[in-house]
Amino acid sequence: MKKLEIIIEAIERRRVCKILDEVGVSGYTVIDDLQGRGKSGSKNASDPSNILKSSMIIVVDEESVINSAIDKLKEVFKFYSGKMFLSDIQVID
Amino acid sequence: MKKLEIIIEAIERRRVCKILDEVGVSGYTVIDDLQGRGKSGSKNASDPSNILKSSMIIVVDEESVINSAIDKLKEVFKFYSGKMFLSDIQVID
Amino acid sequence: MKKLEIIIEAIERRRVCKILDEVGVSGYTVIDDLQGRGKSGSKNASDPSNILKSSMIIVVDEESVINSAIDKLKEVFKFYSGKMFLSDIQVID
Amino acid sequence: MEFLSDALSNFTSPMILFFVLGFIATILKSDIEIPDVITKTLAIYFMIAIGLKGGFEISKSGIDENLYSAVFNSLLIGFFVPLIAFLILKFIGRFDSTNSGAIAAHYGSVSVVTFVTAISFLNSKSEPFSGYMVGMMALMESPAIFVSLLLVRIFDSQKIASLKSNTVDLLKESLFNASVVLLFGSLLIGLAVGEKGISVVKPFFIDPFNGVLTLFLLDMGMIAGKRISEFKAVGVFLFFFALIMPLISASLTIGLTNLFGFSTGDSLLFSVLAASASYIAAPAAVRIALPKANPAYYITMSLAITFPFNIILGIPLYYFILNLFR
Amino acid sequence: MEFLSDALSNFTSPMILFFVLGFIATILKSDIEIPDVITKTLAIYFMIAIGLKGGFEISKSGIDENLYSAVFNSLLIGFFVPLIAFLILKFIGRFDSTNSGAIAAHYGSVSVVTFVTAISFLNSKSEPFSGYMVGMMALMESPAIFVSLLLVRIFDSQKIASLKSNTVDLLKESLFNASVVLLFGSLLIGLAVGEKGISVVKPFFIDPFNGVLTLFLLDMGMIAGKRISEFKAVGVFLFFFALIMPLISASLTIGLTNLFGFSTGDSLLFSVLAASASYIAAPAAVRIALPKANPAYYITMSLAITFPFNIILGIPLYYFILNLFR
Amino acid sequence: MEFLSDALSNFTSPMILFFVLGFIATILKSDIEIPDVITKTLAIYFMIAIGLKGGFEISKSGIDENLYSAVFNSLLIGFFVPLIAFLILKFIGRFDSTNSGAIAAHYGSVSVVTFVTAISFLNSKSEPFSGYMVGMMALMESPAIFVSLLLVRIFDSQKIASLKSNTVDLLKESLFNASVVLLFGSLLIGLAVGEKGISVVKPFFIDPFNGVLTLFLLDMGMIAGKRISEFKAVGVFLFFFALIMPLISASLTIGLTNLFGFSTGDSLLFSVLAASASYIAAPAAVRIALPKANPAYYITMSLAITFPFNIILGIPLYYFILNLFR
Ligand SMILES: Nc1ncnc2c1ncn2[C@@H]1O[C@H](COP(=O)(O)O)[C@@H](O)[C@H]1O
Ligand SMILES: Nc1ncnc2c1ncn2[C@@H]1O[C@H](COP(=O)(O)O)[C@@H](O)[C@H]1O
Ligand SMILES: Nc1ncnc2c1ncn2[C@@H]1O[C@H](COP(=O)(O)O)[C@@H](O)[C@H]1O
Ligand code: NA
Ligand code: NA
Ligand code: NA
Repeated sequence: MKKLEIIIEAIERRRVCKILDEVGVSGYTVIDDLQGRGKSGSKNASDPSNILKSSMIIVVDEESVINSAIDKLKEVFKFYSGKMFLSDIQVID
Repeated sequence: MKKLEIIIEAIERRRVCKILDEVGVSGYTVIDDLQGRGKSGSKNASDPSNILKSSMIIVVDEESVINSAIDKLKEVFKFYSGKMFLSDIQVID
Repeated sequence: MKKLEIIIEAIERRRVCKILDEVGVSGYTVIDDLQGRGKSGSKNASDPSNILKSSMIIVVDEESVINSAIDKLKEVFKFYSGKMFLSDIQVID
Repeated sequence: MEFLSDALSNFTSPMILFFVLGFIATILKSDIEIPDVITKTLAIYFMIAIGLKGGFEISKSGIDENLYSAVFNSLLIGFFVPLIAFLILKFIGRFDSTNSGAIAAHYGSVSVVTFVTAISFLNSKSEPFSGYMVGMMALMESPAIFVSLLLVRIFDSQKIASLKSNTVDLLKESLFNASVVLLFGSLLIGLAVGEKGISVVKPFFIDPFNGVLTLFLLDMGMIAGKRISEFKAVGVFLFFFALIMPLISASLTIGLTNLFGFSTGDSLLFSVLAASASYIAAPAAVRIALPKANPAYYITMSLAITFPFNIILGIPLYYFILNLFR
Repeated sequence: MEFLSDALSNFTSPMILFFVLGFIATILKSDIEIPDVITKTLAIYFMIAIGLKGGFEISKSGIDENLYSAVFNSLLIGFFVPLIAFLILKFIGRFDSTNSGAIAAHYGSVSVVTFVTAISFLNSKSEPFSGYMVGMMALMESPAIFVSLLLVRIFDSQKIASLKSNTVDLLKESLFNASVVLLFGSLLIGLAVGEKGISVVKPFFIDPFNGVLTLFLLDMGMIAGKRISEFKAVGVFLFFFALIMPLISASLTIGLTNLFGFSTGDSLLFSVLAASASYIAAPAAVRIALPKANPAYYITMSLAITFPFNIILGIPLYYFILNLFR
Repeated sequence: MEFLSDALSNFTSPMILFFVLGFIATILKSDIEIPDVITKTLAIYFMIAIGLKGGFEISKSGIDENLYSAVFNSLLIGFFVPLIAFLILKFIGRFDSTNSGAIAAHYGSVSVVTFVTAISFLNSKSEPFSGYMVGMMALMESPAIFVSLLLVRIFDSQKIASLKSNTVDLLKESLFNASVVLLFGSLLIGLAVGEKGISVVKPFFIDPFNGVLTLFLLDMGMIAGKRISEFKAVGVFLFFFALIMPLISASLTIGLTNLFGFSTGDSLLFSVLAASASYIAAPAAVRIALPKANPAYYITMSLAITFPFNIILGIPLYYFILNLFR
């Protein structure tokens, strides 16, 4: 199984989840209120309009599902700052 | 070394930590107030009784320790929604 | 690419980020308000002076960069409780 | 007709109107987000405020023999309401024991905010009530939950599936449940500090009370609104159960309070406590004791159906019925 | 000179002084952290408070024909301010259409807290104003944003790069935008509940209002201070634009309000709305509609330059100019 | 005996009683959770409130020559208290220099909430005190920390192990420490705005003050209660040190204040400042400057032993002793 960690601007978190639902991933976990720094400068939580925060969405699923998710998500990253990280993982059940 | 990521309903977080202490893992890290979606439907933070949130507990330890933790934890997952993810990791010291 | 997960006392989070900036990592993500337990006892969020919380800093970069970051960071861990975990990861772009 | 005018006057109460606003706002997808931590803190604020006020009232009125009948009455309600709910759900609704018990626990237990809303309703009618009623609420929070668990044990062919440790933990927890401790603690403090002590906290815990309630109900409206999406999961039977059960509990209670001869104010509060469904204490307890029960049922019912019904129509309705008997 | 004395008297207003304190504190790196959730909640508090108050005023004064001219005036401002801003930015500042439109949207839209500060300025001068002005603010939040997006579409050779779905979402969202719903909702509730209802929430939503504003402005001062580091990114032109644009918008508005013959109070509020730059609604909308625009520009300008300028110098200045014409 | 009656009357103060309630609640494992962000915000609220009030008092009374002796007195306390603490810990307690210094820093520095509680104690006795005492508290926060670090440097054979940059950062930080800036800032603002300005914020920062303190002490009680588990780690010597050190500091201070001839109110506040142990500024500073010191010691001692002792018994006790000399 593959684990995809998506870091995206808070404001686009909803869209990312919507895309994941459409792709039909088996589930995901969201961590909000992240800070950070990247090439687009630093993101810190003190901004009333909330556009300077990030969220992390973690998805674990079969490689095929993850790949189709990645394709759909790339569109979002054309416009919004964030990152996608992929790694191997094993699901216990 | 192995890294076990446990996602569990907030309400059962304490029990999971208790189990990990009993198993005698060398330590763990807890992230609270997670949202997400899984087969049991979506978890979102706005619920006064706090039963619709999840927490993530991260444990890094030797494979053997992790495995005995997993065994003990399976009992919890019989009753509560959540996931356990296992991956390889290296500890720096 | 390598992923470095740094868990450090909240109070030293700023210094860790400063070091990462100096090393010149391409970016990092910060998760605040972590709780946990380790050899130095348990960290829980209810402490007015905020010295009993941890933060996690996630860095993804080339092995070489990560290694030089680790060297620089070791100094911090001589004095403060925390952990560094290293794993393989793939960056999507 | 008095009830109508009350029900309508209810709609010139800012609290109710902000609840409605919150509800509508969510349906319009306009996310006015009141952070969780604020909701939690406001809930604590209310328990302290009503506890202090109640204790202070007692310190003035003194404890009359009514107290004992009040305690007795609370226990009766705490026993019969969940029992009736359970039987309806299991034998009319044909739900399995676990879900029947889970839901019964919620309707047997009480909702602090519904109680608080009833208090501000009584104040607006300058209808007096006893200070110890706060104690009664604290008293009624847990018993019904245990009655329900007992019913599940009795009716469930195979013993309830749950983690061993749990039921023990549960007893401990619900005995010293956060709200129970906070309510009784504040009640005792209100009793102890007297006039002078109360005057010291009045500008924070008493004067702004209704305003804070307004903000809180805005949030409750949004929380309730968010759960509408779950209505399908709940189904027709449970939907109507969530509307009719409060009427049953209230009628039963109005009967009891007439027997005991409580004041109109106290009787209304008893009826509201009986009619209200818990959405904090009970869900937490039930999730632990009956993990196999479906949370979508009980949370949606108590938060999104019974709570709105009670604060908008229930309270004036019970008040109206009560007055028919006087 | 009256303006000077006003500007100075502004410096004996605790709100302004705490804003300055917050600003200084951040520069001194002394991190007094007011948690985000508190800022969010206070913003909600203000919208409810001014909504209720405004609605209540209307219920007393009744709706006069002025209302229609007020609405018309709001729309004029909502159209011309972003247009002027856009043209200056694109043809004098030589910025690309996307960034020009993004910034124009901010200056066309409004800042709730600047408005709130102006209200407490008027109260301190016991200068009356109409209850419906709160409605005007709610009205002026979104149109300018759409005008700006339109301008980008018109001037941008290739259609704006953005995710298809977005502009549709945007229309929905901004129509039932959190603050719009909250402001209009509170306004209506204030209208409905009347004297009695207001008195019920007064100790929470009206009496502590200025004190809460003080705390909030301390926070705003820190937030503004934190963005100074971005000044280099903003550059000289935009820096001065952020100071001069409010003057242009205010002058234009003072002209309009004289034509329409609004009261001094209403005219000041209109000028402040025109001069203020949004830092909540607009950034969120623009980030979605014009992702290619640089947030460092518009957030820094509205938060760290225009907002401080307006609350410290702008308000008394516009008030002074207004009075020259009376 | 007056002290007893005071100590007892202390137990009819809602603040103290809620502290006790919080403490008990935690021991009963009933987790009434007041979110962290609320605690942080309330701490800021208190510093603004007492700062404003203090500054306003000064603006009325004017600055008398006493101010200079007050500053001098503060510095004396800030020097001798940590010195005495350090010597006791190192030579009687036989602790290493690092831990001795770390703990000394806490007892030398001050606790804002203990000070605030003393103020409401004085108010309840309608005992006057000088506005500049708030300034003295701000003044006393940092020096003792540096005295302690100096002592460690002197007594530590090998230079203190810590990250180089740290001590420099520390000086900067503690000079413009959040609370120092906030307290002095509010003090100056209180001075500047005068009667009119204060009246504007009174309903938020002054009237509800005691009520807010009640809520805050409930939380402090729970925080203190949670640390009991660490008592074993602390050990017998440090446990008693945490009870006796405040008495030593208070006695020393009562002596000094008699020499300087301060009013009863001011003398009590000085004694309370001397006797109180910091649990916000000092732990943060010490964790940075003396990372090798054991946090379980100093946090548990100041939060769970000295703080409760001071607010429950200490304040009335020092007040009683003070009055013996008048
Ligand atoms: N190399 C990295 N490692 C971890 N997180 C990163 C990295 N680069 C970017 N991020 C995260 O992604 C967000 C946006 O990155 P960017 O689009 O490069 O500005 C940052 O605020 C970080 O939270
Ligand atoms: N495939 C997945 N990837 C990441 N997180 C998941 C996944 N499935 C479930 N989760 C998390 O586990 C929680 C409970 O899942 P479930 O028990 O399937 O309802 C969800 O709310 C998610 O936070
Ligand atoms: N084995 C572990 N797995 C995951 N997190 C750990 C582990 N050990 C320590 N931690 C985290 O690191 C923090 C400090 O650890 P320590 O320095 O061992 O006290 C703890 O509070 C945990 O959050
Ligand atoms: Na009930
Ligand atoms: Na504007
Ligand atoms: Na001290």
